[in-house]
Amino acid sequence: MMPPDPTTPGGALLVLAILLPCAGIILSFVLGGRNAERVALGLTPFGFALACAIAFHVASAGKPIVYALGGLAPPLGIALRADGVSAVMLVAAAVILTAAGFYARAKFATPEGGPESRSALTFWIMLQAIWAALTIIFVGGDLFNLYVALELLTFAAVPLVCIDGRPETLAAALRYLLFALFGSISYLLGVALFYGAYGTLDIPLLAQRVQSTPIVWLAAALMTGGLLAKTALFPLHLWLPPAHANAPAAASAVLSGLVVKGSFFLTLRLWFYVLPALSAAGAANILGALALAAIITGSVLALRQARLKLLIAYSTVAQIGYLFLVFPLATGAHVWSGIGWSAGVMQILAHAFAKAAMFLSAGLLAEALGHDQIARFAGAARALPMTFLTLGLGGLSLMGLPPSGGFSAKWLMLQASVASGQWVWTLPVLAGGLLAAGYVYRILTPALSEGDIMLKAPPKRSREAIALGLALIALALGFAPQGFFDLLEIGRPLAAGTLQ
Amino acid sequence: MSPWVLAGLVGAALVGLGLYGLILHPHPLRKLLAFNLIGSGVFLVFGIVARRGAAAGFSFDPIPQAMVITGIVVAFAASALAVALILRLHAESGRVTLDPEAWTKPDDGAAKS
Amino acid sequence: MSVLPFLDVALALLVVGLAVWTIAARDLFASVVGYVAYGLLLALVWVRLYAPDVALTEAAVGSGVTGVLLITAGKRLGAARAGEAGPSPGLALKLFAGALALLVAGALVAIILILPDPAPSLAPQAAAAADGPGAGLGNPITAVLISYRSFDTMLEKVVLILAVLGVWSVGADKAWGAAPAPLGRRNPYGATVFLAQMLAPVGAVIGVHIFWVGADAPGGAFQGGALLAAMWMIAMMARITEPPRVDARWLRLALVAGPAVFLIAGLAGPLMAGSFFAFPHAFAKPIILFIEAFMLLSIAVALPALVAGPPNGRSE
Amino acid sequence: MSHLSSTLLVASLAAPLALLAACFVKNWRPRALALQWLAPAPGLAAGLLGLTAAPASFDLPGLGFTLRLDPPGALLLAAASLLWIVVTAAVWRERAPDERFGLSWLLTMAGSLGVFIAGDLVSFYLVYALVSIPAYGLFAFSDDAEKKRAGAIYMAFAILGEALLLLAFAALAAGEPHGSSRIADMMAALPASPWRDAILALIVAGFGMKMGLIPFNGWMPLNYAAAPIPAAAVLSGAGVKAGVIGLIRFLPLGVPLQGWGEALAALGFLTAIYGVLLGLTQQNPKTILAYSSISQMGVIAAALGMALGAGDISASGDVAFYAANHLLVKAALFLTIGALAMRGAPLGGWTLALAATLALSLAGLPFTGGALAKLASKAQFVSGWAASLATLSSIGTALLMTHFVARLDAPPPDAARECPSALVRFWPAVALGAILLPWLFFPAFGYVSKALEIAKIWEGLWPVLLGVGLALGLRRLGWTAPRVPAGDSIVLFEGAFTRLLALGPGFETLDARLRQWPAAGVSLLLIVLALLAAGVLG
Repeated sequence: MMPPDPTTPGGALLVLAILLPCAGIILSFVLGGRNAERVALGLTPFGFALACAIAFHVASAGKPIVYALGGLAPPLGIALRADGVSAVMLVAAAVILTAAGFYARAKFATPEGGPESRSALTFWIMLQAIWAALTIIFVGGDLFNLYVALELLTFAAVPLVCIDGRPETLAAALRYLLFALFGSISYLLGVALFYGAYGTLDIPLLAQRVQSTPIVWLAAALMTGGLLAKTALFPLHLWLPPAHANAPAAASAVLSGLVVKGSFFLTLRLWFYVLPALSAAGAANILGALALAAIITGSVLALRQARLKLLIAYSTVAQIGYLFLVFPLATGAHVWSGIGWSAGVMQILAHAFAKAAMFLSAGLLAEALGHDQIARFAGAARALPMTFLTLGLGGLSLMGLPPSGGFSAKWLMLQASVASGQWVWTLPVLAGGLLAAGYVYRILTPALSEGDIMLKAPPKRSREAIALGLALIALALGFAPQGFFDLLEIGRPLAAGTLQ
Repeated sequence: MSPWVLAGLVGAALVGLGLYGLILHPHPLRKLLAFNLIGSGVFLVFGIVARRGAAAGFSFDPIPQAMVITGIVVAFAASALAVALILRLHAESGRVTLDPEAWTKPDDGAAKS
Repeated sequence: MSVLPFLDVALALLVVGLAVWTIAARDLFASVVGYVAYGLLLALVWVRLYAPDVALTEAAVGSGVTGVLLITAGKRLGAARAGEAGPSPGLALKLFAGALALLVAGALVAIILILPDPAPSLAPQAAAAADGPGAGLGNPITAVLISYRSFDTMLEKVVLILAVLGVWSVGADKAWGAAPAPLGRRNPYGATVFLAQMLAPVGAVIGVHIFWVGADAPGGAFQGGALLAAMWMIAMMARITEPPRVDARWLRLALVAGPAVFLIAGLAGPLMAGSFFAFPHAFAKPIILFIEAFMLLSIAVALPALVAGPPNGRSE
Repeated sequence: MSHLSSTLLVASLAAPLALLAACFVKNWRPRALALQWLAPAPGLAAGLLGLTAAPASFDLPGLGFTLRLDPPGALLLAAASLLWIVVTAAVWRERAPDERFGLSWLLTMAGSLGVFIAGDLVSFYLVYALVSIPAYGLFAFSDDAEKKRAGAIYMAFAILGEALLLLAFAALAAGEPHGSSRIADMMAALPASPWRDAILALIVAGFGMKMGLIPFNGWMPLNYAAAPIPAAAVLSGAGVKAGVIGLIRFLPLGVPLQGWGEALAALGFLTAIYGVLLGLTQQNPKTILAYSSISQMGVIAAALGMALGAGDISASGDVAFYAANHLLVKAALFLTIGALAMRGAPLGGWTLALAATLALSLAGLPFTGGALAKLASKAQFVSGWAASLATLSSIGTALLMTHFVARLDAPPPDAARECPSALVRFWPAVALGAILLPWLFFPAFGYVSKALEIAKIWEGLWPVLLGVGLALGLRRLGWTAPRVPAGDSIVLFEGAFTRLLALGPGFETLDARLRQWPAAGVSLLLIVLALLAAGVLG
């Protein structure tokens, strides 16, 4: 007896959203040369349109949209599901990837009739691969399928780290790859145990079946550990600063803004969608404690970096910590857990846009000045006002000053901490904001002081505009209307409303 | 003792050994070997799950077995990528260390472009 | 009581022993050799777990192709000087890490022993579906891979493309487009050449056979493709043929053939059978074989490409 | 709310923001910055209209923002708008400052006007951040080490204050049962909130930092000494009042809170006396004015503390009037430093008389606006000890202001250059305006005739006379106060901060250790085992 096909209207969009970048990869690889860039950039509007269409469908239906591949319902088949968070993440990823792509044209363009180059082909294909992998991660409904997507993401990200071929980037890429493999094998072992326990890997089916047994806890622990390794949550961040600081700017923006969010998203899926029925306060507090350590250590280390890109990379370590505060703040079915949930998603988005904008600006800065030593920035703000405006606006969001997405996230986090009586989590939120102010101040003050500066080449206005656009989105998130937060609630298990 | 229990013990032993090697061996190629050991241990767990799932005339549950096949191919691809990186790193620098301090150069961090 | 349990225990001890060797060997190369032997024995374990398809894959990919990859790498790295990769960790750390690894392994054993009984299984659903989407396939594994969970399989093929590109991308800029370094020595041993000349054609035939019977018996595109790949690699090691240039159009087409055909078939699903990645009952088997044929090609090309490594500007 | 006043209310925030938006177009930027003196005009009109109107709110559709105008806010809005118009027009008339300064000016102005009308938590926080943070750009972009130091310290306090307030506001929002974000609703729910004490502590500390209450007073003298005179005028006049309106808005004045009220009053009086004493040790007239501000903010905090203890909701109007008077007078005093420095001639005659009158207005000299302010604050200081302390602070202020006038002879070297020449020419008008304008506003809050009663005049006069006499006497005796570095206790904060910095290398070592592969691998296993244990045992 087969369960009925759960496909909903609009579900086909999910398949198309995945297959589009996959087709792009294949085409780029075969056609090669300049065509890889043409395909990659040419597909961006379609990818963006699909993401928007999915978001529209989810919002208008008020419930997740589903597609059962091959007409086979889970557990035998694989289902794709997009709920509110998926939809929002899809759109965010589409915007950032498109921005990174157009920004990167200056560096990875192949001249008309020129020979195919290693770095260009790699960049354009891996960019699309990241798009494909993230799309699957955001809408995948099967834990093994998500494993393949995670690997896809890693395989796309690693070559970007070492795309310029210097030995230190190769070492960074190797360290990243090996630790990510450590993480994925841990995840896969957890998947095996889930299958052994319940005979399915479909997320909603598992959610119905799981009980608090040692098998489930071991599986969850292994999967979480693996995902934390891939997300670089402190103290598993060994690979992140060198990898993100050494990659080309467009790649760093995608790696810091989106790629780490992929594995984080799966951590959310695991605890809030597979295991919502379990009382996971202990695990949530462990993750919260790691988050606290990440925020403090990452921010302090960011304060102490001499190079701008390393500073931004360490800031990512800290901001990843903020992401994990969602676990103690949104676990369970309370009125406040909805606030915590909104805070977590807002933090993902705000950091994605702000950090991408900052890395892109840092890239422009490094190209214009020939270095990214903060101590030698004197006078740079006058020479590159738009770039520093972007850095400042991105920094505004990181500090959590209004109006910005970062402010909204912190605001909601503080509310959830207070409402849940967990005042301890206000400490990292506030301390992190203060320290972030410190490192943003460290970037801007030397730049705003007087000094003569020789630009190697002024940055192109269009590239500056792309970075500024992302920073403005990070700011605009601060004005997100109630409807946006309602969208995030669509499909969230144990949403407070459904409990009462 | 049924065979799958034995396989389970082997699988767990492989995972344990691999973890030990992956954490402690400084050489990246040895780490990669250890990763593959863990991998085969994990695949054995899938194998046990498949074997225990024998039903409906099948002597195994085909789903986990199919996953293992996919997993083996992905693990191989990962190994190939890691080997390529190790060899290139060795060729470029003569070293293969993953020690983060070994790669911090006193340069000005000039972005190569 | 048959002798099998004793054989099982002996096999298990041997496998674990080789794993210990792989981890404990002082010399890098000895460790690599130990791992290759381990992979072969592991294939036997899979046979004992009633997993002939996995056994074939493990033997061909897990041991065979991985073995060539690792041995080549081990050789190229040469004798690793002690401490080259950094200092060996201290005793306290060793003990601590060992204890933690033991704890994890112990937890895993405990959990495996209490896996639920009767075990949950999708075998009944798979059997029921054999009349439907997986129509006409006697090998349930193939049905799962190409039909029920075809999406995983297609993604995995995309992963292979990315891995190939990733491997290529670590090459030098100026070498781009050229061929990878040859796999074998300049003057291959006579035995290698002889083996290649004898084995490769036979192996290739067997590979195609494994693929062809894979629809109904153990085997399929993976196993067949891996065998074909191995044969090509033997020929390359004997210098009968050389790795192709990375910008060769035929190579790129062959690499993407499998996923491309799969993707097109998946996209055509709504027209043929009302759903993406669904195949019409009547034609399921021929369509699946058609897809598999291209996957065979892609695997047979991708695995050697991964082993051969990035393009290398120098001729030797 | 009438159509006109709601339009004006929106316009008072929209006008500066529209100019800000225009600054994004490069070609429009110089024009937009030059026109910003007009931006506070709607605020002035709205404030004047709101002086006598009933409190009213206006929700901005779509954004979820609420604007609210009540007489205390209206008075401060009107006074601040006037100040911004005068100073801005004078500064830009002379010659356009560079764009960095101009943008900081515009942003600070927008925030400074916004705090008086923001009606919900989030928009209040937003405009509060605007009035605090961009002000950095008004004085700190410099190679001068002391200005850099002042900038860093200012920023540290501003951000720290923001953080405390953010937590307070989040707790307020979490405690509001109906999901409203209006400040008025929050205040209604606060007395019953389970986190009432924590919130009040955060509110007092957060706004106290802005007002320079001890022990957070150290940034203010450094800031005002570093800022050019026009910037010091608007910051000391309008900027600091963001803290005052913050306390007015966020203290639950309608409900008696005995312990809290007395604590705040004690803190306020302590600050008032402390400011006077430390001010006497200073030589730079700008720094003296800063300490006078600290002292005056202490008086305001004390008045609010008394009102909080008594549950007196009407105090907000009185306090706002006191603050508005200080707003005008303090700004005019800063301009006085510049104007007199530019004249160069030794102080004497009517110039001296005008400057002294202006200065003593702060001490409540009869017939000045200060007398009215004192009358307004009297209502709070009814009990014996509070009245005595208030009188003591008046004497102190007169003493300090006499010291200030005496030090006008030795202005800081840049004073003449910093002050726009238009202000020098119109200085007498400015000073007279600051002395007399409060008389125009006062009828909205009390009876002017009361200030003209003989008893009241004497009551106002004798502390001033005593203070001035004391100052002159001490001068005659040749007594000089010990020299205390500007910012007094700030060195302790700086020391603590330096010690905090010393922790940095420790973090670096920790990070380097944890980023070793074996450490990371072990951490991963530990995390897995911990999660397992938490699940199985928990």
